[in-house]
Amino acid sequence: MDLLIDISLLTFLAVTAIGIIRITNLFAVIMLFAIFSFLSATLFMTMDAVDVALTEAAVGAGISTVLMLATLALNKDHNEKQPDKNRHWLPLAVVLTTGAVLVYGTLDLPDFGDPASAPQTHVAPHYIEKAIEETGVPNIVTAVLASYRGFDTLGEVVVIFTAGIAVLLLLGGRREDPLDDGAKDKRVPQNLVLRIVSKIVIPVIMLFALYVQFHGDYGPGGGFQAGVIMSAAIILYSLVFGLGAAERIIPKSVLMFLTSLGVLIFAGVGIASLFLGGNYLNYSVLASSQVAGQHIGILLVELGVGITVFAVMLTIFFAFAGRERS
Amino acid sequence: MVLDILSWVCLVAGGLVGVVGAVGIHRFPDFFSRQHATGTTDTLCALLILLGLGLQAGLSLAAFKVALIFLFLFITSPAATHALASAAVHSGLDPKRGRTDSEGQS
Amino acid sequence: MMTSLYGAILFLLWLLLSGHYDPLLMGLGIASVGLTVYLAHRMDIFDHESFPVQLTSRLPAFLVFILREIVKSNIDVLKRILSRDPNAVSPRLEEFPLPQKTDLGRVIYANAITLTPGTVSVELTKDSVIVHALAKDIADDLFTGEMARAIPDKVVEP
Amino acid sequence: MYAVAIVAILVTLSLALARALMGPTVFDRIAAINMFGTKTVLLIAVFSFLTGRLDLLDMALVYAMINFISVVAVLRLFSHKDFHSPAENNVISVKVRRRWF
Repeated sequence: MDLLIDISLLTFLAVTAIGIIRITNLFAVIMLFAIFSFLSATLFMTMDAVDVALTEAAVGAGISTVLMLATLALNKDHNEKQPDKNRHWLPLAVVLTTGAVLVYGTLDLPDFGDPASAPQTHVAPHYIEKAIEETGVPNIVTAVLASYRGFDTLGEVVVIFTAGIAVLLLLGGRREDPLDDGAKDKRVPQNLVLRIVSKIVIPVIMLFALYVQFHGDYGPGGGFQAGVIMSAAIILYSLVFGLGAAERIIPKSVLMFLTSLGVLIFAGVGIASLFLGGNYLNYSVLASSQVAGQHIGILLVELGVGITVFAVMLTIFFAFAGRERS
Repeated sequence: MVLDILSWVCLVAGGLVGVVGAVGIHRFPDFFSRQHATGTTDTLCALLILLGLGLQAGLSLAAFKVALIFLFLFITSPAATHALASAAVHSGLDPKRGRTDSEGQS
Repeated sequence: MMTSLYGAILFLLWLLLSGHYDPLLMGLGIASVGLTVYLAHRMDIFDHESFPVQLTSRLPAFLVFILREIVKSNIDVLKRILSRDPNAVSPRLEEFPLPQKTDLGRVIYANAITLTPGTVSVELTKDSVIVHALAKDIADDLFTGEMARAIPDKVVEP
Repeated sequence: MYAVAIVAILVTLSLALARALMGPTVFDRIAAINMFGTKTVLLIAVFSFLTGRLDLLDMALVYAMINFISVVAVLRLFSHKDFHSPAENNVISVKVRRRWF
């Protein structure tokens, strides 16, 4: 059964990729990208990488789609372009060579799930055998991400933080005050159905995001996914009620504060563990027992990740969607 | 046992409805009529399959989550379909008219 | 009053999602519900439309009605998909009166139209709904107003 | 029996994907892709019961949410061309037959 699902999904994936190349309508292409993400996420799921699958679904199909659409909105030219009839042999040669090199590179990779391969024999057995005992967290992915490799994750959060800052520097510049259209926002939007359905659905999505945030210890999820889903809820609100309305809910200053707050919480937990006599980001010293300390540490660190991811995703969306068309 | 049989029936019927609906999006003549096949057979297909799963889950949190998924689809799917049809009409896409529609358009 | 009821329902949702009932997660649940309600208030999406308490009494009867309609019309559309008769499908766009006075009532009506295959609500105006119907007899069925009568304003107003 | 449901959903997915690739209008594609999304939700739900990993149901929920949001996003952009303000009410130009009680 798994084999059948894998083969079908991979076929769909390939067909979708060909479709993305062939179709000239950019809206349709973006939607196909979303399908591509859904398919990859489902493939991750069949390979038991549920946390990755959740991230791919939320980021790839959700935020990326919205951001690509926002980019499309910035461009005046929505017309479909006929594909260039000239054959470009040089790019084709480059692509084929690179592809061949990459495929050649994969020959040296260990087989999927090979128990003798390097990653499986180094620290992984320790994580798998000891994670629950040492951290008290049933979801090993969360234990590895937030505790064992906490420093790496801190780096990732800083990367996201930097991305947010960079987008703000490049796109966040001056523009018309969104509060100007405040009066306009009060009018009933054209699509009554979407408005009322969104009203019902948005709080549920927000609560679900918080559920994902705090249950990363037990099931798929955690700060990254929660932050993205939460920002998706706000994005849905801004899609239906207007950008100005959404920016009034969460003003820019608050977003900037949250962006830094998340990183500060993460780094702060590390510093707290230093002061309590442990290594940086060794949560065991945070409470009387090791497991309790780990639990608190992971919870706080995940919260930091969630806050930063949420704030940066929204910052990027506001920066893209708020631009005047040039 | 009865529940098992009922749930299998639901799953198979749901799958069948889904496939026929998907055939519909190829047999119907234009976008608007295809909407009837996509957006809407979706609901019965989802209803039957999720009902089948719910019967398997019994009274548990999993059953609740299945119900929540259904509720979510039940609320959002018609909204998406409606919005799509509305956007299509506003962009000037004219629906194909049937032969028996000749008795006067005002 | 309504806020606390809304919060209670969201908390119930949390409990059913969570499945972990230790004090820590319950506490986090209460905090999450608090944050959600706060944000919903800020968004101004928290009112009788997003949280229709007033629906409760007539809702079950309506749900039974709509489920029956969904099954019935689904079978009808499935038959039309498989039918070889060229007249099985003769789409049309028609405008029907919209008897509901409240926005929520209109949306429920529009969604009910969309949910039952064969008809898709395309546009809501002040007092009418434009419907795309798959065939003439389906449109005639809608014209009898059975569906519209099933969703009177009484469903949505206390 | 889960297998039967999964095969049926896979067939449905392939038909929907075909429609998404064939078009002809962009709305056909979006509708087909929306259908693809909802059917993926069902696929994951059935898969989670097949493998007994019920935590996958959370994923199905996320899919349902994201699917809705991306469809709203694409429609929103399609009808207004930018994200700035709520929609203007423009008049539809197609012919509609009016019927009154």
